[in-house]
Amino acid sequence: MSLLQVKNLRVEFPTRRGTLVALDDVSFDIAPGEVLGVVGESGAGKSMTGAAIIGLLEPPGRIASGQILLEGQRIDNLPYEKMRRIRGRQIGAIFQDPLTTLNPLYTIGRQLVETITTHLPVGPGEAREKAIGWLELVGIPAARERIDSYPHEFSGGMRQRVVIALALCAEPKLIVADEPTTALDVSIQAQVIAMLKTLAREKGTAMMLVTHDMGVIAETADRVAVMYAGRISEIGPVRQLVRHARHPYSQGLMGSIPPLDRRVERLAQIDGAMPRLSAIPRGCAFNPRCPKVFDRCLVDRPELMDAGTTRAACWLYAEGAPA
Amino acid sequence: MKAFFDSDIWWSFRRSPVTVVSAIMAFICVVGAAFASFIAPHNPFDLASLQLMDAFKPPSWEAEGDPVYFLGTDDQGRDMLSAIMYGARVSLMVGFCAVIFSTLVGVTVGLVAGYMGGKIDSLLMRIADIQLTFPSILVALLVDGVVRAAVPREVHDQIALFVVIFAIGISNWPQFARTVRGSTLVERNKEYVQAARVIGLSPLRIMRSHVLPNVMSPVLVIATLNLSFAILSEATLSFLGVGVPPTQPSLGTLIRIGNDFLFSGEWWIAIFPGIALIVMVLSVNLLGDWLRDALNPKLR
Amino acid sequence: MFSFIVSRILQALPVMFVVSLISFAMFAYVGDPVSIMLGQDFTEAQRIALVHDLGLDEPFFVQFAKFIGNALQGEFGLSYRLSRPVAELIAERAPATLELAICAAMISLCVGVPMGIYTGLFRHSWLSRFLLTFSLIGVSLPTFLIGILLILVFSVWLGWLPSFGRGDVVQIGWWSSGFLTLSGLKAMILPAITLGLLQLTLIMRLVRSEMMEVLRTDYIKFARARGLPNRSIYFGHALKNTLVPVITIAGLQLGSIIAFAIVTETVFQWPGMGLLFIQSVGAADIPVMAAYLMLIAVVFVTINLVVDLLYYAVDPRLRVGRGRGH
Amino acid sequence: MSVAGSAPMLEVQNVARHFDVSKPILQRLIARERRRTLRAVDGISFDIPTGTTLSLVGESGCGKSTVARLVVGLYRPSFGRVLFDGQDLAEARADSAQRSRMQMIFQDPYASLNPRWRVVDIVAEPIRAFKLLKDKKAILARVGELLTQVGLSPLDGQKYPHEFSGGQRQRISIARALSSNPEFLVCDEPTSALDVSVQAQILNLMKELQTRLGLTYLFISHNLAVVRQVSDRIGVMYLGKLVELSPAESLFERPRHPYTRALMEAIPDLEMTGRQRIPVGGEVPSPITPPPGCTFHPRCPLANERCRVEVPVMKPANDAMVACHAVEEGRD
Repeated sequence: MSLLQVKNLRVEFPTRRGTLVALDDVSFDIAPGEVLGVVGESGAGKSMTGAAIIGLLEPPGRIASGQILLEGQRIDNLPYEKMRRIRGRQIGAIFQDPLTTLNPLYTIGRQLVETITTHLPVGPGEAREKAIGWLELVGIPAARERIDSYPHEFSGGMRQRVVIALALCAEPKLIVADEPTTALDVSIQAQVIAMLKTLAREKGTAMMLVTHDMGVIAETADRVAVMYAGRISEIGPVRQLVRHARHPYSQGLMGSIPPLDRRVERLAQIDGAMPRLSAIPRGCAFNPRCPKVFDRCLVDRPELMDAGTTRAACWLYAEGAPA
Repeated sequence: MKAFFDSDIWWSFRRSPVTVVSAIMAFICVVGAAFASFIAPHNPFDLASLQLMDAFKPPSWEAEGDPVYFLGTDDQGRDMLSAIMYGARVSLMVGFCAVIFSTLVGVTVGLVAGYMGGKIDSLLMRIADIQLTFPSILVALLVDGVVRAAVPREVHDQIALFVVIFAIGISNWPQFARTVRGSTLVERNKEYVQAARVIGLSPLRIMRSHVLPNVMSPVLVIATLNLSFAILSEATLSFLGVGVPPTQPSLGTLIRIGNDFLFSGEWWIAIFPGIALIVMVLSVNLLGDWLRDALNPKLR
Repeated sequence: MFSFIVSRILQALPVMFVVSLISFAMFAYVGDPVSIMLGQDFTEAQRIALVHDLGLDEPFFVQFAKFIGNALQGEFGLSYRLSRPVAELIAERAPATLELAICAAMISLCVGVPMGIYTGLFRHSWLSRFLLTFSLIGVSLPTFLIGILLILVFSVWLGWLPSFGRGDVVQIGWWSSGFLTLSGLKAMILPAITLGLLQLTLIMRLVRSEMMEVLRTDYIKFARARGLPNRSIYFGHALKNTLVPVITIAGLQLGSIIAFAIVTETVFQWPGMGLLFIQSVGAADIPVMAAYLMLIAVVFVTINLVVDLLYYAVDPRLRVGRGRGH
Repeated sequence: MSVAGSAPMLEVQNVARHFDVSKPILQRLIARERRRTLRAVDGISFDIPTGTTLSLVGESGCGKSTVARLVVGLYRPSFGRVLFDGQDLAEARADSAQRSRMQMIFQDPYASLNPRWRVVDIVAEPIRAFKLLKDKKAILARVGELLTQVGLSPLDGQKYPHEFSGGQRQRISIARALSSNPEFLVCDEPTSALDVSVQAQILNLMKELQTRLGLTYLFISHNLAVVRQVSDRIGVMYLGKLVELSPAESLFERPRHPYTRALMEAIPDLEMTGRQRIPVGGEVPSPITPPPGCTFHPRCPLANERCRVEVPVMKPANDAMVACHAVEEGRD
């Protein structure tokens, strides 16, 4: 059975110029221990999906319809206090900027112990030992001496390790990692991704890895969901999606990534830009930029459908599409 | 103009009834004060029309009230309503001038300090810090006291209005300077300013055409909130008897006069100017509060 | 720690220096102390003698040095108006002002901070809306008008509380206290509320906006994402971070209570330093004004120092040189 | 692509830029601390032949953006000198005709355009500042031409920046930079704030403009893959120093300096699906307290005693220049 199921999730933002639909009919699931990568350009709704799952949408955003199920239980409509017990304990979260996600006035030890004692039936002493254990696991050198340091005494990369320890220390089954390495330098980024990957595998933790960096996904994820303008445009196993993307948007996205191993005279590019939420075109949201657009794309909105090795929301893979 | 009515600011204004009401109140206050000499029922400073017989008349709805004097009269038989309108004119004028004065000084200092940085910045901000150590009302009192001691009485009465404006204005500039400096430091490091520097524009031109327009919205908010503060400061100074000259009584002066008759039962002489003052300051404050929220991108 | 304190004290020196310079300049160049002290009839010889006595014929820096030397010993000369030593006048009036200021400060902190926390946390409750409206009226009411209204209601109409003076005071050494008699306590109520109300509303609004600011930060979001209970998010994480800016501004506010006491003391004829000062301003009594200025400066510098120390205690980022990292 | 024999557009000779990051003098005296200097750029040399692109890559804090600002005169060098077209930069900057020949493109498309100006005024600012055209109509026509050149419509000139997406704003930045007919463009991470599909648009546009207008680029980036697509030569920076300077193809085929190799190894690649990499360990030290000797030695797998003590200097290694004892001694 799936660990997490998201069914037809729709998130809305009421504004004065009408209601914006930030997420529209998003469905996917994550199996236990699986890493699902979520990619897309900024504003595509990938972070919003993560926030909806941990139940921390920024107001006035709200889930308008759809369901989120954790191990078969609905969690999208839980009262605050019940959802609080799930956050941290069942679903952990990692945010982008390690410089701002730790409370500057408390030692990292206190923040860890507090999290552990909130969720696990252990005393402060035992919690502290566990905390030291976690710091060692995430690769903080001399963890026992450094546990009483304040966040500002760590470098950015080290702080992100502490954040990861905090997200994992109550041993959740799922981690929602929102751009966990974007704020880090390339060489540090590689260290942190490698560590996160190993830890998740060892602990059997499933992960939803939200990032705009296709390279990170390619290396880390088992499956990938590509998001565009608040919808999933394609979802499938990472290898297939990277090598043989089916949706024209995914194809363009893969083509526009500059390769490291060769110089190309001209990169493939998708003209135009992703539409604003207030101006999503009728039919397929990608139709103004799509090189393979045909009549039906302008009228009907495609659902995810079988496209060979992946599932794509594209009329090219429906019956009766032009060859 | 169309763009303005379509803007978020206008929208948030329309959506807040409190703000609309306070804007109307502020408007009435300003109009009533500005055109006092045309619309006030009496001229309280026309000595010829004053009748001591009419002194201490209570408001018209009280048993002994006279319908000619809607809000009653003071100890010299002056019509309170008219006195309030003339007084509000002085209060508002001093308030506006003082705010304009501190805005000019503060924005200039803040802009120069923030953009130039280094020693100029340290020096200017040190001065602002030292002044900020003292509450502005104290600074205003000191300035007033020093001028009072330095010039002869007759001269002082002539320049008293300017002294009050200067005293209140000079006591508030550091707030503007610090805010503008803060925003200037942010803007200076933005890349559009660097682009202008790469072109080789002079610092003066960059400050004027690039930085200044982009630091003005917090200034607008502070200026509004400061207007209410300046009006209060003037009222306080006048109440303490060191503000505007008695020949041009402001609301604060009227309250001070009324304070003397509080115990003998003539409460209206102090209370009506007080209410006028509160309405004026409250509506400006509400507008300022709304403006701050409307211009703050972090909220909503 | 030690170096922190020392550097803060050293930083306060320029402030004190500038203030003394201003005081001295007022003292030496504003008005003509000689003619004020001599009155109407005097001979040229008398004038020269007085000028010499006052040291006004000496070079600027000698005069200034003498002024500072005297100031350090609490010596500010004679009041022009009352012809008594300024130091004596101030010592006589200080207890009244300090007791009033302490009461007002207690009111504004003990009520303002909880109200600010409440309105910051529960932004949309009806009580928050009510308190917010109340605070807006609070900042729009001039201090003297609050005093007048309170006198009108509680003294004139209801006759419950006295409208002026300190009531009976008990003399403890040179300190005169109103805390020990019933009439003294009753006399304290209205002035203390008058003086505290504005600061109360300012502190409440400050705490509220800081609280809201902190609640928007990433680390609060992260604390929520870790499933910490609201109690520990609000009172553990948010409140402590709110404290840092609140301490600074609350300190400054408390200082300004002493300055605003001028107004309150005038309304209630409270025999404190503020009343003395305002009477001196009216009479251009420069020595008293100069001394008062110096005294206020000392109070503010002290408050700033205490604020810095509290800051240091709250914020670990200031404790540099501890541990590794940068 | 480089034109043999032509004089370099830009020469950077042993340039350093230090920042004083000491605490206020009082605190320093009491705490008995010494003055602290941040050596953002610590003696680097390179030149850029006319019509070619030199890229500087490195991690944050390595000083690459400081170099960009030194080269256009936003900072003055603490030591060394910069020659623009053979003339000292300070002199060149004093002459408005020379100044108009260099322009800069910035990283953040949201901060690089004055939000209160119309696009037409933003693009026309250099034209007005250098008094290239006087007539209002002519300026308007020129702005329209520039906007068309970068793929926007002349009608867009009447709009404000907030009406455009990030990629379009970057196009406006480029139009502004081109409006003074420059020959030399400094591009400070021009695509790192953009989404990858938009990045491709901008990179293609920049390459196109280079061929069409014969521009010379100094290109700053942290992304090796991007750099590979646009550069003729590449300099790798670490803690304020150049560690390797090499023709682009040669750098990618045979990276010599251990740091260059580590950097390449660290980049996640689409083709590496599921592969486990061995990332370089350790962290970037603070440029205020750099390690002695070769600054990379604490993280370097090839480090030995000499590396810990002696600062390596740039020495030729085939067609490249490398500052590494190991490469010099053939220990790599």
